[in-house]
Amino acid sequence: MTEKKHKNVFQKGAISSEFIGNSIAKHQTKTSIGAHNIFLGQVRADVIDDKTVTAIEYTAYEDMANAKFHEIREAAFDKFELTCMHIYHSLGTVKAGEICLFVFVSSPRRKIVFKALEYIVEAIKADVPVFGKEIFEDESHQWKVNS
Amino acid sequence: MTEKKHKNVFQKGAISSEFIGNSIAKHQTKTSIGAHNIFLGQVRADVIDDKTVTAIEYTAYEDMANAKFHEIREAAFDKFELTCMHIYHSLGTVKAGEICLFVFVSSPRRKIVFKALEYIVEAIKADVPVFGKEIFEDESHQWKVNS
Amino acid sequence: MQIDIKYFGQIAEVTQQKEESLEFSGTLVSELLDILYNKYTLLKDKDFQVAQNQELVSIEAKVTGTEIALLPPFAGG
Amino acid sequence: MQIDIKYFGQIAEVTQQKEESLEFSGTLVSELLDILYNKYTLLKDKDFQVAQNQELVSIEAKVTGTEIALLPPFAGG
Repeated sequence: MTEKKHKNVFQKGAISSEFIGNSIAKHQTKTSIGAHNIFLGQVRADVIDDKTVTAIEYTAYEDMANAKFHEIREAAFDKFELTCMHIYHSLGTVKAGEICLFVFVSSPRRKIVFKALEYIVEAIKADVPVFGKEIFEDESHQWKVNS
Repeated sequence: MTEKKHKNVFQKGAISSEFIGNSIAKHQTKTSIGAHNIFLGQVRADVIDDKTVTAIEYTAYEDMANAKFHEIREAAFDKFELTCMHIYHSLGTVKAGEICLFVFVSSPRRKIVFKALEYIVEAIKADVPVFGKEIFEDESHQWKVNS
Repeated sequence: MQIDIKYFGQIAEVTQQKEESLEFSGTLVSELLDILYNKYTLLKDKDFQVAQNQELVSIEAKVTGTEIALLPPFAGG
Repeated sequence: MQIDIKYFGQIAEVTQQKEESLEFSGTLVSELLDILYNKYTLLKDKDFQVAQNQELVSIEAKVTGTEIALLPPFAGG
């Protein structure tokens, strides 16, 4: 059995705009940074067969997911000249309009942050065992699949 | 003489992390959005000939710059399926570590926001008449040039 | 050997539990899956990948006795 | 005709003013620049583009009497 040894990327519930603002503020002492790039995943109120998604309930294979996040982080630091990188993902219920994924990369130079952020977000979508149950108004549900 | 008719993109001084956080919060009612991408330009404390940059003083040909920002915005909405787009740029003094450019794009789908954001930031760097005076500790200065 | 199996998302809906321990005398992941298909008839209709010791494995992999997980399609972000 | 000229950044450092009006009897932007090079000898060493009526123009463009601006390299963001 693998010990849980990686940084925990998961937060209970939605990621607040205050949390994101604070995270940005903390980087103002890092004066070698010239460019930040931030990705935010927000829960969409998709309409499927006349029913509207009101929330997504996230679960994950947490140990494996944190290990994958760690691998993605290491690979990104290897590939790109990044000053720092932060990843947060929600677990539990996130309502439509709320934020469930926050990826934040910083570098001296802008061209690097664009490449790095896209790389990281695509890797998260493809490789991290997180599962999403889309809850409709009538409390029925369907399972989300990344495209 | 062209009338000043475009939205004013400029803010006096640095763009605060609270402002950015509030801007994110305002999008939580827009539940067709699935992905946000944010670029932040931060003033670097570059060391040039043993002197450290402590701030950049921004000036602009404001009317032309706002017209160019408007053109960039229109072109980006034409090219990419965006739900919204916001651009803010500092004028006046922005200290090292503070934020001078905030570009925020949102779309139902993530692949679009990556392309759109890079397009917009590169266009801003290339086409908008903004000028930056890098101030050193000893109050000497040099003029910044985008690369 | 004793195998710990974890179920997630829509797979856990089918198995109606999040984990269980099974006594397993076979060799391959595919053999373990046959046991599970037998036990949970709806499982055959579901799309999932198998992770062993937190790494994705093919159904031709050997069961090593560490943790096995059945993972439905990922939906992070 | 009367031409309003705006100077920015390091160009305004050379001209020591941000704008001025000049009486101009020529035709082309290049002729206007010759007057300015004569007036501000350091201007020749500087890198800049010319905007007329808020659009970049070549030095072969005709002066139309609207606003002219001398723009040093852009440094936005």
